[in-house]
Amino acid sequence: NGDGSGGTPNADGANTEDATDDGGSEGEDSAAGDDAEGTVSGSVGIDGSSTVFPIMEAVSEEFQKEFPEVQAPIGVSGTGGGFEKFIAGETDISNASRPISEEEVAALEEAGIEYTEFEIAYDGISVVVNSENDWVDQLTVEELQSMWLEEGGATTWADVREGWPAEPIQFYSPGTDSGTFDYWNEVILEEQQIRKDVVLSENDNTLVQGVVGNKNAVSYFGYAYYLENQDTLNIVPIVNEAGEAVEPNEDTIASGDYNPLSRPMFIYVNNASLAEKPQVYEYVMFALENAGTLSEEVGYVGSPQEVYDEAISTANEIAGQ
Amino acid sequence: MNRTNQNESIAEIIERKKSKSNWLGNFIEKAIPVVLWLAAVISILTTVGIIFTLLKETSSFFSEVSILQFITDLNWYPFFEADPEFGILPLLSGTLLVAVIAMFVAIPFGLATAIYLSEYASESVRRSIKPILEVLAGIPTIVYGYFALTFVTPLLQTIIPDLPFFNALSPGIVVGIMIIPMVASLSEDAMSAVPNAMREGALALGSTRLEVALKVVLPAALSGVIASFVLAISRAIGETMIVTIAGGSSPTLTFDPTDSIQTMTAFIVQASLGDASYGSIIYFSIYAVGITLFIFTLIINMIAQYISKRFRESY
Amino acid sequence: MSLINKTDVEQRMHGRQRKNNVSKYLFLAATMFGLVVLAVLFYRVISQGAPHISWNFFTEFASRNPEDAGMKAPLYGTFWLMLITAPVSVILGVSTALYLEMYAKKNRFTSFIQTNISNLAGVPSIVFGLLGLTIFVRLMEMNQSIMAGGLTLALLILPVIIVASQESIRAVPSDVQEASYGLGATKWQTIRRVVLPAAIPGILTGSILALSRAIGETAPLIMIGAFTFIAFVPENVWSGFTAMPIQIYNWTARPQEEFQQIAAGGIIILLAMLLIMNSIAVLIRNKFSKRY
Amino acid sequence: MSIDLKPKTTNTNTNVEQVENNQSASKRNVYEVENFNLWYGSDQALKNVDFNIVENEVTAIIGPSGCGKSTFIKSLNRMIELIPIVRVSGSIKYRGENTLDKKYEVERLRTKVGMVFQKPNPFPKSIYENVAYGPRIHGIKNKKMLDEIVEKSLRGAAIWDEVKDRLKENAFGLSGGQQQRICIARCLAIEPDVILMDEPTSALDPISTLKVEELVQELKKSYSIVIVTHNMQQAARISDKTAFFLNGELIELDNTNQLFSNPADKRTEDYITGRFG
Amino acid sequence: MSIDLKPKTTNTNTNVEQVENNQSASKRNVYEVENFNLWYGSDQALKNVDFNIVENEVTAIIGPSGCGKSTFIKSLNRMIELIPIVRVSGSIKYRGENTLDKKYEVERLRTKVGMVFQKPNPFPKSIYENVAYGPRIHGIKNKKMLDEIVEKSLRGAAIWDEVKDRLKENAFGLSGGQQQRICIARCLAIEPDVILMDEPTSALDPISTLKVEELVQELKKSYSIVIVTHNMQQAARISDKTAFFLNGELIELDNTNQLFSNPADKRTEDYITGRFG
Ligand SMILES: Nc1ncnc2c1ncn2[C@@H]1O[C@H](COP(=O)(O)OP(=O)(O)OP(=O)(O)O)[C@@H](O)[C@H]1O
Ligand SMILES: Nc1ncnc2c1ncn2[C@@H]1O[C@H](COP(=O)(O)OP(=O)(O)OP(=O)(O)O)[C@@H](O)[C@H]1O
Ligand SMILES: [Mg+2]
Ligand SMILES: [Mg+2]
Ligand SMILES: O=P([O-])([O-])[O-]
Repeated sequence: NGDGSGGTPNADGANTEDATDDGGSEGEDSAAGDDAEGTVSGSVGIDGSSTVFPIMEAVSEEFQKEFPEVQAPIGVSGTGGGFEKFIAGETDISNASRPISEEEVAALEEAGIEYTEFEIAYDGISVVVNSENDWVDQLTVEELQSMWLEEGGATTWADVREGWPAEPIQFYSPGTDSGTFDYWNEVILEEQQIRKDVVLSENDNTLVQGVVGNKNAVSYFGYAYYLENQDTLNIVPIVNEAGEAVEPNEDTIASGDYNPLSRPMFIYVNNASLAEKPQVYEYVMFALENAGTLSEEVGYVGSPQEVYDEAISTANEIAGQ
Repeated sequence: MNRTNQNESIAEIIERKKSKSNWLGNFIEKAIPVVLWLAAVISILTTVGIIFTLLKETSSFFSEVSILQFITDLNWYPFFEADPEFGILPLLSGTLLVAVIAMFVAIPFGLATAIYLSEYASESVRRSIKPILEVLAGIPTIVYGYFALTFVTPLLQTIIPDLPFFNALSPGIVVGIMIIPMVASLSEDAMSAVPNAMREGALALGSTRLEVALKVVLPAALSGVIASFVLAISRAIGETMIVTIAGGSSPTLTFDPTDSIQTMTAFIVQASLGDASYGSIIYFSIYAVGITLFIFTLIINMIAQYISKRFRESY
Repeated sequence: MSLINKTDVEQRMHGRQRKNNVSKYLFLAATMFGLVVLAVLFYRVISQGAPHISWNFFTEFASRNPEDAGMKAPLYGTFWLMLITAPVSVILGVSTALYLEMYAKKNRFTSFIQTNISNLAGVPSIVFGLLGLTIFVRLMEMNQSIMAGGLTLALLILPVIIVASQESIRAVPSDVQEASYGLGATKWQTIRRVVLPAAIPGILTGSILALSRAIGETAPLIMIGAFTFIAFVPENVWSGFTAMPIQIYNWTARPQEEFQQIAAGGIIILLAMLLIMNSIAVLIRNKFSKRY
Repeated sequence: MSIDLKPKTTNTNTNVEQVENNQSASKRNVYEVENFNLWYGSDQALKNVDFNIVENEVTAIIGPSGCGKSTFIKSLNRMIELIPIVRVSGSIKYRGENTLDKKYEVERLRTKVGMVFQKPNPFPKSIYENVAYGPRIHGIKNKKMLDEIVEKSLRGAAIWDEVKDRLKENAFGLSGGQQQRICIARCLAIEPDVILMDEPTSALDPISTLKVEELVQELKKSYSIVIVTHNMQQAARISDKTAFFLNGELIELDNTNQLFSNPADKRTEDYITGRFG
Repeated sequence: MSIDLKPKTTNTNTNVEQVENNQSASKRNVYEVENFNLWYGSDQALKNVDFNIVENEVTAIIGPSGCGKSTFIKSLNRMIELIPIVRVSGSIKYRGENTLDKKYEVERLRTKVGMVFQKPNPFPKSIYENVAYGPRIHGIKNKKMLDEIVEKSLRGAAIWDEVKDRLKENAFGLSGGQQQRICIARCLAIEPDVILMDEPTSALDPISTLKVEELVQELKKSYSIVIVTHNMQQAARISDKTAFFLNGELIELDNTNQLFSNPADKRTEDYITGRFG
């Protein structure tokens, strides 16, 4: 069902307009397939991460063109809040910008809820500086640590690398409970104390404005926000495990070259819903088929096609199809 | 001309009707107060509900974090799994800082507006300005939030070049603007309640309007005016979206208005939109902060009521 | 012997008058400050958002494409919310006010209710959000329904409506009430035929202002987890919903610049609703204010 | 309709006993107040009042400010109960029944005993609705009958001609004197037996005062009237009996001529000659 | 301090002209009102009033309710301006200057012409602060001098003995009569030339009324007094001249004895014999 209509892996998908066209045609294809199964109705409960929200919004928007009888509203309670509802059995699908935590797994077990994790896209956390900042050419993880950790020691650019100006750095960071911060906390900070003089904001747009307005500012946020503001920001290539300085873009994020700052995003699906509610099944299928293109439309990067293919067969297995 | 076919006086008709419909009337008379009483009890249930809600989850929080740490620790870092710190003081200082800045805006402007409206303005001016000010108080706070972030902060940055993008000053000022109408209209009410006889008494002694306003009316209305300040503070403390959007979210123990801060309300929004897993300590901390906020505003409201009660007895 | 030096008094007269004149303009300027801020705020929002308001903006659901994005779902959501909030809060509010003003004896319990109401009026809206989340969404299992959101907002504005209703009930002169009793009317007859008709303009004004506040409330709805994307209109009060402030908040967080402008468009609509409601309140007030 | 005032008023009360009384020479008492005491909290405002009110007479009550005139008249229809701190003792018999009795229904009493207040207090409704209010609350819904009652009452209050063309207008638009007569009409509409008036002219201009005084003279043919007044000339002009209160005590109650020309009590004399008050 | 009332009051006004006048047999006019008209919107409340007020006399103004007494007395210190719809024509000369002139400063006028109102209206401050208010706004800060002024004024208002031990207490705690005398003291504290009183005793009990009446007699030695009253006996008891207003017109202004015993105008006679009002 629908396997054949999956788009080609977006290795060349730098152009978002192409992706849109693909998405459109895919939608039509799958619609034809679904009509054969008769009309599906009911509602799909979706809640969770604000980071994943734009992708799922796009999925729901397109899905409802195909299945006007199905209601698929999306709540934004954050990854944790979403799991909370998932555990309570209130939702069928939980969006997450991080893998499920041990406590949440335990709680699901206790509630007797079986679930499956599907990876739906990637995000490349982009490190940016002011456009007038012409000295930062690349940064290593160690340098990032020296900058961002309370214990790191660097307060001016000169402290980071010799020859850079002795100007105090201004730090902007996403709020401490966002998925983005969580990931940063894990891979860069390694769970140590972040600098106490960073400015934190929930709203990534305000971080963008902060960096635009300050020559010595540095920040990091989702790739989409960089993409929208490329003209006014300078992106910083990050030295990966292989020792190469890599800039985030569709290719490097999807291929995993942009590490360690590319991170996967997930949906968690209630197995029982998947098996028993046809509308959930259709929704998940639709999401997995279209996530690749739609996520790129909204500024993220699709996972490799194999991942989606595998996910689709897993889902079919669970649903008993 | 005959009234009706029967030759009955109105008094007799009334007498007749009364005895007929009495049981229904009696029932209504008895039932209505009970129904209304039940409605009044809802307001108490609401309070009970709030306290129940807050206490239930807060108790889980305090089983993991000691109350002592909560009120004395100088740091609020709930999100560091390695070493979380739960000291409410930074959130308190952020909250108070915003409230104080707001009052520095709202008191002078609000009071001056009240004096102008009650002592100088003509009836028609008063009638047209008051509803416009009410609009100011009714604008959704999320609108104010972006106003603070995209207008007031850049404006302030031209005056204070070093001002960080997120700071307590800008949301403080905007919260202040938002509560100007509250101060103005409650103070104006208190001042208008001062009998005209007192103004006349003072004017007849050769006072100017200013002297009447400052030396007679204001002192006479003082408790009402102060009560309006206190209520406005309570509103400033409970304000959520403006500080969430424009205050930054760095819980720092500071009294520097140019610092980025986080208020109690902003933390609640942040944490509940965010990543906290259900049953985690962060989740419970939302309620611990909520109850602190509740107690805080409760005390302030009590003070305001005490003040305005004294005021009511004065004439 | 005169204790007062008349020439001194004469000389000071001018200084005092000048002070008075200067202060008058200072007070006026302070009054204008609020109005100027209001004007700036409106100007900014309108210049940013007006180009995005078209008919489609009202008839389309939200979309990932800024050009296609509309307010249909939040408009319906807000409307349905008010369908719950308005009757619940007004009926409860007026009933409570009637009880307190017309029936309650002056005892501990009454003053306890009164204190309680004043306190509720000062409880931050976000705490009401926590209440709604715990009681309506979870305990009563209403989920993120219109019912849960509407009830939360109703409780939030209930104290405001009670206080406004109490004031306008109190403003009904006691002599017309006495006249009614004097004709042998019972208490309820007096309330229904004399007190309520006379108090209704005040009650309406207070209620409309309170409802216009409820329309703009964001925090409590965020707390109860109102949906952010919805592509259908509610069928009944148990449907999920999104509301205008939520949608606006969501748009402003988007990376694309266009969404910021669409958010401004949404704000214009919200402000327009607010202004309409305020004007209605003012009209009612002015129409009936000269009654006594 | 072509009903004129005279034939109507004589027909107004068809209570058999009243008709009898109107004809009989010695009139009956409508009220018998015995040993009546009243306290506001711990302040005694009325002390041992004994007071009979005779049918189809105008009884005036005079006395200095604060002596308890209003308190007394409001006790007669138990309006005084609206003040929660009031306590009473003694008895007030209306037509033989003790109104202070728990079982005595206050609405019944007030239907029989109308009241007109110091400040005209029309309802904020149309003139028509003001007058129709009483009949309506007592269950009369028939439109035609209401029309008739309204007209008759307005005629009875000598204001029909002034307002007949604007019955739908708000009563607040009328002058004070007209408002007061509307209030009287409102009171007549339920055909009371007694009418209590608490300084009904003190808020009125001289001409309106005159009209109301004339009206009182007219009304006494069909109703028993108790009127409180500050104005001794007024009491002398319109009443049959006059009572003088001082500090909560009934000092003297006598025929008006007698009381003004030849007061029995020194204090009454001091008061009516303007030595105080 | 041991200043007693008598020597003080005779010295109060050191204006040379006044002292002269006190001694001269023919007294001067303080006020000359000529052809004065006043409208509330389009309703004319005062018509062509010509009225002279003579120094160190008590001039009483009587007339039925609504005849314009309050309106007139408030025109004398321009308090009437507080009502926005008021328009005036004609002239009111105080000590020779037309107070209706645009350039005439109203604060100056009111400093010279004190006013006492119908309802006592002390400020919600201590007794001391009430009396010290006037001197304070006029710039007197010296504590000792204020003490003296307060004492002198309270003595002048015949209330010193009653309140001297509780000057710091709130004036609201006093009885109505005491409050009214505090208001008079407050007015005396700025040493006015004329004192206007609008029914100063109508809210007071008989005993307080008596005290205020005695005080007026005392004050007229040093001040010119204009007093509005409803109570003709009062006018007769305390005034030198009496003016009778009716419907906004000044009907008659004459020596009090003359006016009451032998009124020149029929309407005056009707009024004082109680034929209306
Ligand atoms: N609601 C009340 N509570 C307490 N005391 C009251 C109340 N009403 C009246 N009194 C007191 O009872 C006494 C009698 O008052 P009442 O109003 O009957 O006097 P009155 O003769 O009607 O005076 P007036 O001529 O001023 O209307 C007064 O001393 C008054 O202070
Ligand atoms: N503020 C006002 N606006 C309009 N008309 C007014 C106003 N004040 C008084 N009047 C009218 O002016 C006329 C004179 O009123 P004024 O108060 O001077 O009478 P008065 O003789 O003092 O009566 P009273 O003895 O009742 O105090 C009255 O007809 C009154 O209705
Ligand atoms: Mg009375
Ligand atoms: Mg007057
Ligand atoms: O909403 P989050 O992706 O930050 O959990």
